[in-house]
Amino acid sequence: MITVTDLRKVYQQGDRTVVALDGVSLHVEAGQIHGIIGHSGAGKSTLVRCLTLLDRPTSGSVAVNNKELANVSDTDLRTARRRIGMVFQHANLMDSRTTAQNVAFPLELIGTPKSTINEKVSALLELVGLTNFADAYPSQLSGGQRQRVGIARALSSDPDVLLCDEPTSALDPKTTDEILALIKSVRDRLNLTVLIITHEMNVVKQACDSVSLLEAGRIVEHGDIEKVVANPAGRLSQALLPMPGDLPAQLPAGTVLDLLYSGASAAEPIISSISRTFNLDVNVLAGSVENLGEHQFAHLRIQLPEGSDINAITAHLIANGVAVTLKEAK
Amino acid sequence: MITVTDLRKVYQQGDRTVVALDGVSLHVEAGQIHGIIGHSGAGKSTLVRCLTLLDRPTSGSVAVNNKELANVSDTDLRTARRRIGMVFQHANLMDSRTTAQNVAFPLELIGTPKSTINEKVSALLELVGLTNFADAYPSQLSGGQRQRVGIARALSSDPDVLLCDEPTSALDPKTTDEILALIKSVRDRLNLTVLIITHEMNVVKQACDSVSLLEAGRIVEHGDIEKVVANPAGRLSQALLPMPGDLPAQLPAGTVLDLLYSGASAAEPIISSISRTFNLDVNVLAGSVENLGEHQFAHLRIQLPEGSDINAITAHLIANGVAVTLKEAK
Amino acid sequence: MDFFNDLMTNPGITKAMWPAFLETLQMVGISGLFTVVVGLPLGILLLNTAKGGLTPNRGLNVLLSGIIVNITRSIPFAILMVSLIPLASALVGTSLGPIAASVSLTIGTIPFFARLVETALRDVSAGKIDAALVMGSTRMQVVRKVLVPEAMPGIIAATTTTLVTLIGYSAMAGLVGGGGLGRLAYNYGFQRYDATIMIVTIVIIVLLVQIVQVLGDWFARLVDHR
Amino acid sequence: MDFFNDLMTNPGITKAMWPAFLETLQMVGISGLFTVVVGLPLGILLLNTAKGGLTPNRGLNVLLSGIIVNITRSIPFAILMVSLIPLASALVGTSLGPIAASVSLTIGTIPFFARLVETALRDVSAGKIDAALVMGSTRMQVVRKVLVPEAMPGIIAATTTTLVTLIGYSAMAGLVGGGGLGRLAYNYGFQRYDATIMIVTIVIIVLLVQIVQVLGDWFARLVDHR
Amino acid sequence: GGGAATTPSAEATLDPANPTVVKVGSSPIPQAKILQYIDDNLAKDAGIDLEITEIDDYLTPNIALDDKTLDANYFQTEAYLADQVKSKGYKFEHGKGIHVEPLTVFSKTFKDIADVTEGSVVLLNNDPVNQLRGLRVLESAGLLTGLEDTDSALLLDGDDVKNPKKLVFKEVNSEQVPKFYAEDKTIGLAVINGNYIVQAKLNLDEVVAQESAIDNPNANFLTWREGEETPAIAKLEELLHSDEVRDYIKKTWTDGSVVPAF
Ligand SMILES: Nc1ncnc2c1ncn2[C@@H]1O[C@H](COP(=O)(O)OP(=O)(O)OP(=O)(O)O)[C@@H](O)[C@H]1O
Ligand SMILES: Nc1ncnc2c1ncn2[C@@H]1O[C@H](COP(=O)(O)OP(=O)(O)OP(=O)(O)O)[C@@H](O)[C@H]1O
Ligand SMILES: [Mg+2]
Ligand SMILES: [Mg+2]
Repeated sequence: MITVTDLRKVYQQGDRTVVALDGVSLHVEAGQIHGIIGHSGAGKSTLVRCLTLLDRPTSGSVAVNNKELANVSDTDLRTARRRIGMVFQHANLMDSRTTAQNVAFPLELIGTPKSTINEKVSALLELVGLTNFADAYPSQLSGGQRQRVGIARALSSDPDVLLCDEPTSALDPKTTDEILALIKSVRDRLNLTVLIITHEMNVVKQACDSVSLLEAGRIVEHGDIEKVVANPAGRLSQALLPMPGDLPAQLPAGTVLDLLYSGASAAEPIISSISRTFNLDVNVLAGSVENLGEHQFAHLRIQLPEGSDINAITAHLIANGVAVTLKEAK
Repeated sequence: MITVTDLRKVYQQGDRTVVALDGVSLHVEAGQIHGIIGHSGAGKSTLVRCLTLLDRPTSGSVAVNNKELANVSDTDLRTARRRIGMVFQHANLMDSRTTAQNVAFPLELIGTPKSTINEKVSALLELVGLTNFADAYPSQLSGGQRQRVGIARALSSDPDVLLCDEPTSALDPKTTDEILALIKSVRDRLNLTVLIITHEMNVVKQACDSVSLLEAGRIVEHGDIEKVVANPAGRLSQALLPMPGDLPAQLPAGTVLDLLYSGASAAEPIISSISRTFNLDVNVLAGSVENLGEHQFAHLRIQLPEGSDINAITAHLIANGVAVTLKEAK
Repeated sequence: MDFFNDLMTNPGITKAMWPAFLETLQMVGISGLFTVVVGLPLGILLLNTAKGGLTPNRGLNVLLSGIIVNITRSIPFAILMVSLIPLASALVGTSLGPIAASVSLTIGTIPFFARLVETALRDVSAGKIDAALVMGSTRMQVVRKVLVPEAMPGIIAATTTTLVTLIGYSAMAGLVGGGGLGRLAYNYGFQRYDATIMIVTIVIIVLLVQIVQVLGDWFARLVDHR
Repeated sequence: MDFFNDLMTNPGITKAMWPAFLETLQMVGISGLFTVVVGLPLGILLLNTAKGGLTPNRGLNVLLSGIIVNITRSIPFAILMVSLIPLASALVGTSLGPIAASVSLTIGTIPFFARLVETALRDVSAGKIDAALVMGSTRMQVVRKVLVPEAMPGIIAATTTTLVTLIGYSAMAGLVGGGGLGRLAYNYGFQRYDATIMIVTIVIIVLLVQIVQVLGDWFARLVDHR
Repeated sequence: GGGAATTPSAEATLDPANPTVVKVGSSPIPQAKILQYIDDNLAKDAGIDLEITEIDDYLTPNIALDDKTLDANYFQTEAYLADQVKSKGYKFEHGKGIHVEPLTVFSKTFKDIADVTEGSVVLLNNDPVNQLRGLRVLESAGLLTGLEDTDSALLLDGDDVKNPKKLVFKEVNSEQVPKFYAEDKTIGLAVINGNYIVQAKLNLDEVVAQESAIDNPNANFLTWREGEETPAIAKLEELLHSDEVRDYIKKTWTDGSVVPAF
């Protein structure tokens, strides 16, 4: 469980003050995977540096399992940091160390006995599926394998929170899937709280239970994936389930509606239901139907024939849990 | 118009022979934008180097407007190259030259008079919308602006063919759209033949009239976008119009079909038509509807209720120009 | 105070320092000029005759890079200098003084500078060269319009480093008949235990080095549009 | 032939070359050792006291980097060497021969080596240091377990360059009372017009430089897992 | 000041069967050759064993003596030692003069010293004492006038009174003077230390002037640290002034570049 309360970070640049984090609050339950998404300059890197205490926050607190991290004394800082395991975009492995030695690094720092280290490293390499690569150097590993080593290393200090900073931005789509699956399986096994900082919508779609949108140092939207996607006016919904393409230039006459429906209702035959209930032809102009987490979502742009009873149809749709937006009426 | 005939390129690496291009033939009409897509190692870079004559092909020919390029004498090589303007992934501008000086580069090479250069450069900068940046250095430009300079430079020698090597791979999505729009508008104005080498499906979807799939030095699939997408068994169709996500774990009982329909028929209410014709509820499990070039395409996974007359429905769909694939029957 | 009094009256300073300083500038100037004039084309050749260069030529490259540049760079300058004294005599008619010293200085720094130039040119991305070739450049045009202008910040940095090295070498030349501040420091500072001359010479040389470095850095930044 | 006959009989070669060679090795070895022992921590301090380092300390950094290292590097080795002869005498009780020369050689190369070490350490990506800090490393652990091991190929390359420089400097030391091949080349090759000794000395030094370079490169590759 | 006197007790400590080592630094020629002659022919019977270090320059022998690298050195003259003692505060004492190497002026350009033209280049030693000696030779030859003991090449440059012929002075290490003289045709006169004449194979026909050997204050002597004239050093000092050594010098340097001073 991680709780961030009113985190502020102000940088002084000459006589200019940059407010990089402007009161960020966040609560993620144990076992949850939370995505933090934001554009360049939103404050993502600053948030990471404050969460890992590489930079001290200007004010506010960071707590893991109700134990405060940010406001501990300088001497306790190093112990405090061990509550958060961190995975980096470029893995940041030590090139002079083998896979096993990299994973052993955090244990060496606190003088763990050799035999304990060996046991623990073996277990972690097994967990991330790299037992056969224990003696390989990072340069001999693929990007995905390096990221696995980074995950094993982050886990070796038994953290309560796993903080992943753009963990897949340097990977190809196939490897991205593998790494996200690994993070999810690690979360399941160890009941870790996971924070993923990213700018890729796909990562949020594939791996996160909940998501926050960071903008100019503030969280402007947040919530469970199902909830944020279901809000058609929300920025996250538009980003996660966009409408593909533009309206075709020449349309047959009729009214155009955007439908967003999710959860159980998505599996229900909405189009068929309108067609049969109102006895008319529903034309799908654009849109997509997909599964996010445990839920199915549909975002469709439909066209109704001229003369349809738009009000009745809309009422029917809303009654069936569909969010309706009128795009064009003729 | 560009015609590539049976192009082969064999590299000798020690005592190992690598056949990088194994008989590539290609014909692109004037004014067409043709995409060449392929995985790493497929031979894309080799093809570019052979088309630009940076490497001499082992055999085969390259002709622009029926004028042979590949088999000219060494002395004519430099003139031959001027028939193909090239745009690079990283623009490859000269950092020591301003925008205007970069665009002037090809003209300087052949000793064009100063006044002619100035005129031509102004016109080209206007074409790519960079008139205000004539005196800026590349380091002062954004990635998209640099790419625009690269396009202007490639056009300054009045080529017949514009060869773009991963022109947008280094750009963000918004800038990618702008650059592709620019390439399309340039093609429209100058009636250029454009070849785009890429590994991004989006580029093909957005900009190309036709596409070739390069694999292990051979073209394994090619054709107009509408044709290749309309073939549900084709690799390009699966890549360009993929089915989002997997089947949900728990499905209501019934038969699952994948439908692919395109062109005029996509604008027709297929789902409604089945619902009403056969009086049943059609459930859309996943899929998308989008516009590629001038055409609309739909790739949908639908579920029919238990006991539906699958044969009749399939026949109905095929009669309406829909390609049907049976995924799961219960 | 004694030291400051000495500063004003010591003939080694009031009379000899300025001519010695000018001699040092002369040595560094002459040999710097010739080093650049010969070393720049040599650096270009080192790059372009190498594998993957514009005009690969294994034989010439082995000769230039492996033999001439590598071996000359391995010979300590002190030894190179004394063994080149007869050459200086033959070339410029004397083996004493700044002009004669410039001969060994030039020969000693050409390979060093050429190697730095080669490194600077190597930093010009292959993509730019490809772009120039695709646009129909001749090899000479690639060198003149791409390689050299694009590597200019690096070439200027190389020149700065070479000038600083030349200042150091010119001081050494003072030990064996060369002129300049090195000669003054050795013949009057060291031989006559004149600490004032020693200190003033060192201060002037350190300042000279710093000025060359600052000017060089400034100039390199000026032409650097990367 | 005359030259080959001379090779076999010239006492400057048959008798003096081997001891001179050993003296050169001794000078380079001793000063190389002390340069690394002092220069490595100095290089680490240069990096870590700088802005953005692990323990930024503007005052100490200006002192170490701006004053000590920059100024010492600007003093030509020839001048540094002659002005350090009294120090050598005070430190090692002699001012003659290889041990005494090692004093000025060490002082002359420490700043050079420290700067190279600083550059090598600077190449260790900030990400690795962040990773180590996030995992709870002390600053000392960052230095010992990250900076130095990760920069090891660069540090070895710096050591190689320093040894090659030392060979060159040691030859110069031969001109003012230092021993080794430089003295032999100067006293016999130069002063007594003995071309055979000159050529043999140059060949030996060039070979020595090449061997040091090849071994250094090989060793750097060996520890380079990047 | 030391003398050649030896005490009976000193004699007693020197044992030919177990000779006492004396570390002596000297210039290669003639000093090292003279020392080598003693080591080869006289030392053994006297109970000493010389360890000779050849040093080419004129600074290190005194530094090395001072820091006890050496027990004695044999290369310098009274004036040079005085200058060194004054500037560096050495506490040394020395023996009697052994030999003189008269400074010799060579010229390839001029047959006679009287022919020297205005503005000629003169190559000189760069160490202060030998430079002054050289300037004195030029003074005796009538090229310079009114020299003082503080004069140097630097001060004479542009001094139209003391240097009426506007001679241009170039200064290098003593061992380099013959080298540059041989190679550089721009040099009018070169003032060369006698000990280099043989080594550098100089042509005696080119001699245009020479320092007088009679009453020459520039005799070389043995120098040791004050109060440390050990029996072995005393014995060496004695042997250096033996008849055998006088004969050896006369027979070896027949061209007069080295002459005995006793
Ligand atoms: N050390 C610093 N000093 C001054 N300003 C800073 C500093 N670090 C970050 N900032 C400023 O804080 C704001 C947030 O920056 P931050 O790097 O956290 O953004 P980001 O979301 O990580 O962006 P990106 O995706 O580009 O990495 C920016 O305006 C940035 O300029
Ligand atoms: N100069 C060369 N010498 C030997 N083999 C080469 C050479 N250039 C390319 N090849 C080989 O030719 C094949 C095609 O390579 P090419 O670089 O054209 O692929 P690509 O499609 O551009 O891949 P990528 O997307 O990774 O750039 C590969 O097997 C490659 O190893
Ligand atoms: Mg960031
Ligand atoms: Mg490629």
